[in-house]
Amino acid sequence: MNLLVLMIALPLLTAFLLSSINRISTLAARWIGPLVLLATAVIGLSVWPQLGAAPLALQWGGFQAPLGITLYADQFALLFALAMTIGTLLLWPRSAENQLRSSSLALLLAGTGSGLALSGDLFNIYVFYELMTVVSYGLIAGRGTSGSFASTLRYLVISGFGAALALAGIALVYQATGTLNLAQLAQLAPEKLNNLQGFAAFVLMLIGFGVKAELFPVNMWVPEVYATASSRVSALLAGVVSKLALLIIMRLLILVFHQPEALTVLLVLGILGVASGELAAWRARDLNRMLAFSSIGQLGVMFIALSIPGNAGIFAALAVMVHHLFLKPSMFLLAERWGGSIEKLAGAARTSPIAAALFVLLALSLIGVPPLPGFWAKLLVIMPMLALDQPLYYLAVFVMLAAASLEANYLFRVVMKLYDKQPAATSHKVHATADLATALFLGGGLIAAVFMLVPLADRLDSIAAQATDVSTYIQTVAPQQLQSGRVQ
Amino acid sequence: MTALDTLLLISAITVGVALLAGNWRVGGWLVTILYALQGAALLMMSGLGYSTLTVVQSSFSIEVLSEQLLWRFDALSWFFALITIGAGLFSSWFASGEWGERYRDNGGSLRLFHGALALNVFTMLVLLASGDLLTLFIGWELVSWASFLIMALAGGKAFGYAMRYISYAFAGAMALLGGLLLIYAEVGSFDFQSLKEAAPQMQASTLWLLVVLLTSGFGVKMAILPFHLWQAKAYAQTPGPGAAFLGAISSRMGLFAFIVVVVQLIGISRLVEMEIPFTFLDAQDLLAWIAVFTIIIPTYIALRQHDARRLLAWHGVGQTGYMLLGIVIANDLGSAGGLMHVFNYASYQAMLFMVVVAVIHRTGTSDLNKLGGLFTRMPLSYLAMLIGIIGLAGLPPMNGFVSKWLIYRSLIVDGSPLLFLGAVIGTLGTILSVYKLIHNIFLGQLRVEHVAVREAPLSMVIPMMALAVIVFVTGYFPGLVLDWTSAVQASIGIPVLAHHLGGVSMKGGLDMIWIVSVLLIGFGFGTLVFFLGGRSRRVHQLDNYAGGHFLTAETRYHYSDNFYPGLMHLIGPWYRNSFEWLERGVISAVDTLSTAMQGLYRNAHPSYLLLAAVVFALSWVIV
Amino acid sequence: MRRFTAALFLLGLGVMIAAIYQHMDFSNTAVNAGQAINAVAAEETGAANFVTSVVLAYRGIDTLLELTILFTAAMIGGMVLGRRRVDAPRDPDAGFILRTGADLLFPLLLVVGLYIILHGHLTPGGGFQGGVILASAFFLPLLARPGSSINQDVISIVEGLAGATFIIIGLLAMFDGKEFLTPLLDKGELGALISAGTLPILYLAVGIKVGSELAGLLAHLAEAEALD
Amino acid sequence: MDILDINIILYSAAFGLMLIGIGGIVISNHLIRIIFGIALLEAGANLLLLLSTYHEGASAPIIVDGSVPAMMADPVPQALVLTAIVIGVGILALALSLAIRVQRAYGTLDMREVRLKLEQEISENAGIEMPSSSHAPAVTTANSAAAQQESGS
Amino acid sequence: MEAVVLVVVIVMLLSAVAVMLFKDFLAALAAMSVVSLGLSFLFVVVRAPDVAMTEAAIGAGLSSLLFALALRRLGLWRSQ
Repeated sequence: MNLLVLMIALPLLTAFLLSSINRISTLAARWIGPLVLLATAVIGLSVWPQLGAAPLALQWGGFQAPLGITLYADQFALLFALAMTIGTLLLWPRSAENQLRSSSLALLLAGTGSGLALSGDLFNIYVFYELMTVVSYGLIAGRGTSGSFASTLRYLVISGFGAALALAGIALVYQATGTLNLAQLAQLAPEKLNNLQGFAAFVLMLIGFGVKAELFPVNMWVPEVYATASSRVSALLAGVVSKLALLIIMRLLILVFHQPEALTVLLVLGILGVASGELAAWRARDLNRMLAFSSIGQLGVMFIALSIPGNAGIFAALAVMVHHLFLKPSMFLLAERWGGSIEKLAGAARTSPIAAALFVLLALSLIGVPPLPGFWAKLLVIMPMLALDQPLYYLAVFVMLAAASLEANYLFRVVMKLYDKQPAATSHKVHATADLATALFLGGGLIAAVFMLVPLADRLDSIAAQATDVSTYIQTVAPQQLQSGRVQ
Repeated sequence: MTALDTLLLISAITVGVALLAGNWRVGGWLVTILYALQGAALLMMSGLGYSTLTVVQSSFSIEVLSEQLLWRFDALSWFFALITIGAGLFSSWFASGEWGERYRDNGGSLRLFHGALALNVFTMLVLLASGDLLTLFIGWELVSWASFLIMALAGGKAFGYAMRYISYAFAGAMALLGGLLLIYAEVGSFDFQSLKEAAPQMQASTLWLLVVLLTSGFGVKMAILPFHLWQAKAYAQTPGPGAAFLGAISSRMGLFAFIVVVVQLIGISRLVEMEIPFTFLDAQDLLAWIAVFTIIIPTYIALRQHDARRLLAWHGVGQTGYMLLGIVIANDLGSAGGLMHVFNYASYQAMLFMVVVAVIHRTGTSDLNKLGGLFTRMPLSYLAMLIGIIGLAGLPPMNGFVSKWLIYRSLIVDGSPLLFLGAVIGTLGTILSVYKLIHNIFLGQLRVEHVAVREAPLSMVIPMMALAVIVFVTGYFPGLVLDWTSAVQASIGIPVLAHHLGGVSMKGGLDMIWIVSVLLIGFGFGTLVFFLGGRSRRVHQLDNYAGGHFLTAETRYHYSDNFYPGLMHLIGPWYRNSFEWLERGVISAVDTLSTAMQGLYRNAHPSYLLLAAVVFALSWVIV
Repeated sequence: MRRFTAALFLLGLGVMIAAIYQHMDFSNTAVNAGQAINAVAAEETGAANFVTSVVLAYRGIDTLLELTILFTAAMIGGMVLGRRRVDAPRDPDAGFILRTGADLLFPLLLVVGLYIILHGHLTPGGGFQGGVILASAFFLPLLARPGSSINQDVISIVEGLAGATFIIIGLLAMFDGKEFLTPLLDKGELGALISAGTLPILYLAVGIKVGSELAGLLAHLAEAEALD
Repeated sequence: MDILDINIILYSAAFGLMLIGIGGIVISNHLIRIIFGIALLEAGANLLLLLSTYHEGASAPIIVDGSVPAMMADPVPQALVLTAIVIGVGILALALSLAIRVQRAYGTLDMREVRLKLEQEISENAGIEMPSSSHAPAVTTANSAAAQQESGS
Repeated sequence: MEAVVLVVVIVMLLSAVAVMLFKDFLAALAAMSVVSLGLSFLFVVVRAPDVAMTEAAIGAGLSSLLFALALRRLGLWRSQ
């Protein structure tokens, strides 16, 4: 028995009961959500140190792995589970009329996200992923405008398509191995999945789980959704949820799919993502869509990082992910009041100097100006790629560097507008205190990271090492050996 | 705590003080004093400038990615730091007096101005102190963004130019990053020493890639062709003394990094080995020709400018070519000339900008077509400009002559008559355009609206005069600077120039003491004749006649617009703005691509993408 | 052009699938987790229907999540479609026969639904199938009498409580010192109605939850005429 | 391979459904048809999942009257498909409700028109004119603005 | 047995194509139900009675009902 389960169960329970609680006390219904998330965050944090020494495997329902469903907690998974919980807490949706529904959705998102990160079973991951998708539909459509409905529908079509493909991928995996437990798959994969069928399964799952991770061909929803959803929701989706989808792909890559072709696919799609996203952002004329396109580019960088074989790739991807985890939500929070045409932002720095300064900081870190964390993350990605000495990786480096120059250009176009001496005709909205405080908190995290670079890198390195340690994974879960219909 | 620590600490404190106290009346002076203190700290390390010390370490270092990042000064850093701090000192001094008050009254933030200036100095010192490739890049980026800050201060139009600068600079920085990381991939370390050891074994193809990447990276900051477009306008729009500072030293950082990585670590001898196929050129020749075109084209662009600041800024681009040329030639004469030119150029360029800013301060314009005849109103400024343009044109007795002489001489010794010819054509253009500058501002007809103009305030005149003294003294005794350049040559491993206080000791050498003394005697004699023999009558400046008719002050007889019509008739068709076209071409190409991508995300039917995906997947299935 | 692209695309897809097809091994041996479950499920859960064992015990968390998906979908459906306005025009009445039929069918469907749910651990069927029948039982009167409507508030509370029951049963196991969602209570005799511990209770919760959610969704869709 | 091999037939059904579904999603423009396509794709995937451990001659995984059959079908994929079907219906309902709303707002279910209207709405809310699909050069970018002001000479 | 399965599969696939091709949405919906029922039959063939029941109840029944209600609301109930 371990309390870690509560990180998933408690938010779900609260979400179920929220409408009953609302009957009893509106005040309680308003506050119980954040309180529960706080409690789960505390649970997660209390488990954190003990996972450093050895990861933890739990069995839902107490059935022996591979029969039951495994919950595998290492620091890698817990990091993102905590990011999801705390991120939801920070970005708690605040809408006046739909408070009850959006609270339930936020709770569900937090619980699901944690579960997704911690899950150790392929189909379970799929179900968590689907639930998270449905919850995001709710959050996006919660804005209530016709645009948000239409973009949700477009998102749903792409997602539904991807999910079905992922399901087919799972079918192929199960057909080849007869198990869904990731640890056992890791045992069987070299023998049974190192073929065309395994590769096909990988591509199908990549498309399926790539929808949320803004993978290139299935990310057409991104600009519309981030432009129509409320900024807090965009912040959650772009900042945290996309990372969870990426985490699944990382897990699959580490444990199950070892084909070199898989890495090439990731690399090519990553390059295309970076190129298309950053190029499209160059001409974006409203802040929300500019951030959306740039988020596609950033996720592309993560895919490129993932395509680096070995520990270095996971480490690099992790660094970029954590950096983005802080940065993107903060930017979207600033876009909350600055959404709309960039032209109209002229002179906004006068009315909100702190927000403008924060935007500059974030922009600098995003494009990778030393000594800000973004630079080091980028360095970690590029360095191992050059060492590989392969043409495609050189191309990736070139695209990344060129994309950074584009990024510098378009982001500083915004900065220039902010500090323009002739203010726009319309008056600027000032950020809500809560938004600005959250954004500042995240931005402060970035600055703090500058001073803790070395310990931070060491920590991330050890997390990456733990994540890539396949044999520990297998030993911790210790699935029974299966033989011809009988358990040994 | 080493001397370098002290220097960097004082510099950091300067930034803080400038940001805190910049708006006070005494703030500027306080900052100026701090610059002087930085200079003192630099002098504590003066052993570097005279080859008695080889390196000064900073006790501060951090470990990142299992790389020990460290900072240290050697003779090269010291030499550039001297110029940097000097430029900072004089600019800040200039800004502290009346100029600053006017700036503040016009709504500018002095706090930001001083802060940005101090930040520039600080970041440059950090860059100069870099002890490995990674710190070099960090310093590089810091310098880029600090200059961006000071360029953007003026707002309005300056934003556009600063934006253009940062687009160029960041793209350059990315090329540089690519180059540095490529080195890391090849060498396995960011250490200077390991690169130096590995460079001789590198493959020619890798080396070519490296040289292209690094030269483009450094070249953007130096504004060599074809990356020169950003510089002049951005510098011209920088507020007053900021322009003087940037013009004097900022783009020299590119040269510094170029010297460190390409000359010192990779080595010019490696460049000579890299031949360009199907031609008789090698990489060194290529760089030299780039340098020559960087001299010629911007100088002739400067000739057509009618804004004094822009004219000077375009010269800044051109003069970079001389420095690069000298350093690429890399014999004892050439490198000494190139390095000395950095010092010389900084001294007179800062001064010239200050004069122009002083003129703007008094008259409100820097448009060469709206000025004239200020000689009687601002005599000291006139003197400063005269000294400055003599230096800029490279004529004796000023210091510019010495460095240009060294560079010409090195080209002759090196046996490159065509390069020499190019350099001379450039000098010709320089002389023509600086004459335009001084003529249109100080000579000719005084405008009615400028009759009441007075000499610039002391806070401006004193730094100008001080710089003028430096220009003259280092021209008289070039050995003062040659001592430092020799130390630099020794530290970067180039043959050391044999020199003495008056100049170069070699056959057919140069002795400025002798030349200048002769000139001074001749000049003194002429003065004597003028004052003793002449019987001139003083007339009022506006007392002019033409063809027997009195010319009223309103009559425009001053010949300023459409300068050099004959020459322009001859060379006018050569001005084609090809590089502007190129730049616009690149931008519209990116624009088109961007539109296409947006269209992809907005309109494209998923089938096209899936088709691509399937074809992509099929290639695996079949292969 | 579009037709051509589409044809090309489908052709490519077909070739790809054919290639995968070629590589697939259909004669798979019985080495899989399912067979292992078949071997031990009867002892471990006490349910005769092994699918039920898997759905509720071995993969109970999947089922919980699936319920949550339905819950969320119903909630979002309600949010998207909104409430019917009071003064909105109504469909004409369905007429006597359908009304009477619906009245007669209602108890029948209710009984059948509950039967299928409660026998889920013994025979094919269970919470999902029974839940659908329950939903149709509650939805039919709505079709027959367009004037009436289902109380969405009650539905949301019922489905919430049903889901909560599922989780609370899971949490009870934790108080017992076992893992979350471990089946409790006596396993009973294999094949008997009262057997398999908490599984029938869980299935009942599932059935009620599925029924109420689907009924809510259907009602929303049927009523969606007059929103705004 | 024997064309009448039951494995081949069943797999063909699964892949065929998926292929038709994907084709429908990709080729159709009408939203309802796209939703149909997703449903077909899901059905195909479900069948594929269920087939993954299919054996001829196995019996259903239910113990009737206490007798354990020699070979039972794998219950795991069955449970998975059960889950997947229910998930599918939830998402289907959601898609249909959204479709109703979208049609009410935009008056159309043609994806191309919906995209266009959506784009218009976003642009309007942002306060920018709708970006035209013609490749007009952007005159607002700072660089070209700088380039256009007095070109250097 | 194989022959029956083959026929069902062919009918099912043809209906699936018909779903995509029928102009009339009502007919398409009917074809969709046919697909579901065929699928349900195949589930029985592969010894999955639970799934078959679910597919019949949810795929053929409930989904069709949902589609029908939605089509009515969308005004696509009658052929255009």
